[in-house]
Amino acid sequence: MTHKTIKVLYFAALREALGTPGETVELPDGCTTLANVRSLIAGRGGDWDKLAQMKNLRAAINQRMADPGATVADGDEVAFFPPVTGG
Amino acid sequence: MTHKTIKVLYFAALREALGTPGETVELPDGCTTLANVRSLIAGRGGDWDKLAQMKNLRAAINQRMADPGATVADGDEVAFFPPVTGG
Amino acid sequence: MSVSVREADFDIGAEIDALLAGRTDVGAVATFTGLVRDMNDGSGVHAMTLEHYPGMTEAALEDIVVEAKSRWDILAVRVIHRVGLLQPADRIVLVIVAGSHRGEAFAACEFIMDYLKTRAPFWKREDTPDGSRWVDARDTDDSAARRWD
Amino acid sequence: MSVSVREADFDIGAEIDALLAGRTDVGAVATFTGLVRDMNDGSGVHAMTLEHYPGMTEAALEDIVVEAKSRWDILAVRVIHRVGLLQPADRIVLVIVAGSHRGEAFAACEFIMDYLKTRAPFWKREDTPDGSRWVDARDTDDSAARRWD
Repeated sequence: MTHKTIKVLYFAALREALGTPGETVELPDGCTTLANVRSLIAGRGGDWDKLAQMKNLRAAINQRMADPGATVADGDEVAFFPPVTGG
Repeated sequence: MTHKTIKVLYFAALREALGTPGETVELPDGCTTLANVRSLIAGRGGDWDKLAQMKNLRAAINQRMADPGATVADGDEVAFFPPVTGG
Repeated sequence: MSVSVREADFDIGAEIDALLAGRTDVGAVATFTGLVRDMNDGSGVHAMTLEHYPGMTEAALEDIVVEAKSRWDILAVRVIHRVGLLQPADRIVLVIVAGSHRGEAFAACEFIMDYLKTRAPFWKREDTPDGSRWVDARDTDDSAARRWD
Repeated sequence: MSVSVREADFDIGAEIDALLAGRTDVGAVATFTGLVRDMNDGSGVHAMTLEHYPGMTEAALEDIVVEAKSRWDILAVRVIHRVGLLQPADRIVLVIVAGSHRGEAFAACEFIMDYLKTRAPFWKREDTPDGSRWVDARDTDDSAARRWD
């Protein structure tokens, strides 16, 4: 079977901590939820661990807010970011 | 003793019903409250009785909302009017 | 002068700018504008005349602003109420409240409108196809004002 | 288009006029404007940069407007949120709600601001005498948004 490929975006303090606004990520078998994706990326170690450490992390799939258990599909746009502070 | 003289104003539907925007009224002894003044004027009969008949009548003394039991003093400006409908 | 009662129309943007001029401590501005609707209580409204009690209207509005400032931590208030002959879509009343934060600004603005509706001596007479009629006070306005007691 | 995310400033009076153009059924207009304050959390603020998630911001604001229209009987809504570099006293956000009556207009306007504060992907970074810092989300914003659940 072919692996799923997703786009991952980072914003605000998280973008600064990770040093990049985003990347393309290939998901191994079994990496099916937002929580799985977060662990996968944080597991690279170094600065990437900040993704695991950030409190109150928020996430979106295809530009809609999503919970950690939400399913990630091939071609999805996933975003991780701190709590929002607009208005 | 001298009698008290007050200015009395009428507004909106009450002004139309009474046919006048206001008048000067001399108060007999014992006519000391807003309720007394209302009864005094309504007691003239004819159209003046509308002052007694109007439901939810509101009143002010010297341009401040006042209750029926409020005391009226010589030289006061008293006003009677329907519930307000601004805004 | 935070309160005006007058025949002339107002410019909402210009009034906000004047209230905020030179300030950098305002984080929140809530406004309310009341307009003449072409329908009320099931009848078409061609025009409206606003009668008032000169002198008492200004005093009543100033009392309401003082009360709002005592209840909420707000920085500046402006109230304008028009009188005289108005047409549908004409502006009737403007309330602007500036504060540090939005909660206080919203609450004070709504409070001022609720109290104005039940305590400021204005009366509306509408011209409809069936003739001229005085607008009845609404029970909902009384209950809205009582929320703040 | 009821929702805009952009760098350019807005003219509150012109936006209200555009929203009401040709209408005679609007009796109540509630607005909220958020501004950059020169102080926050005890520090002076020289400037602020608003970052956002392009595409999602518009979608999130449109969802909030749809939700407001489903909850209250309102006639028209306009939301503008600025991004980029802003100075103290600059306008950040504008919400306009037009309705037949004031209760719905006030409630929907406050609802939109409360939801925007917790659901629309904007982030503020402030420049202070101690350097640049990301603004922390406020617990009071979360509790304000939960009032509507």
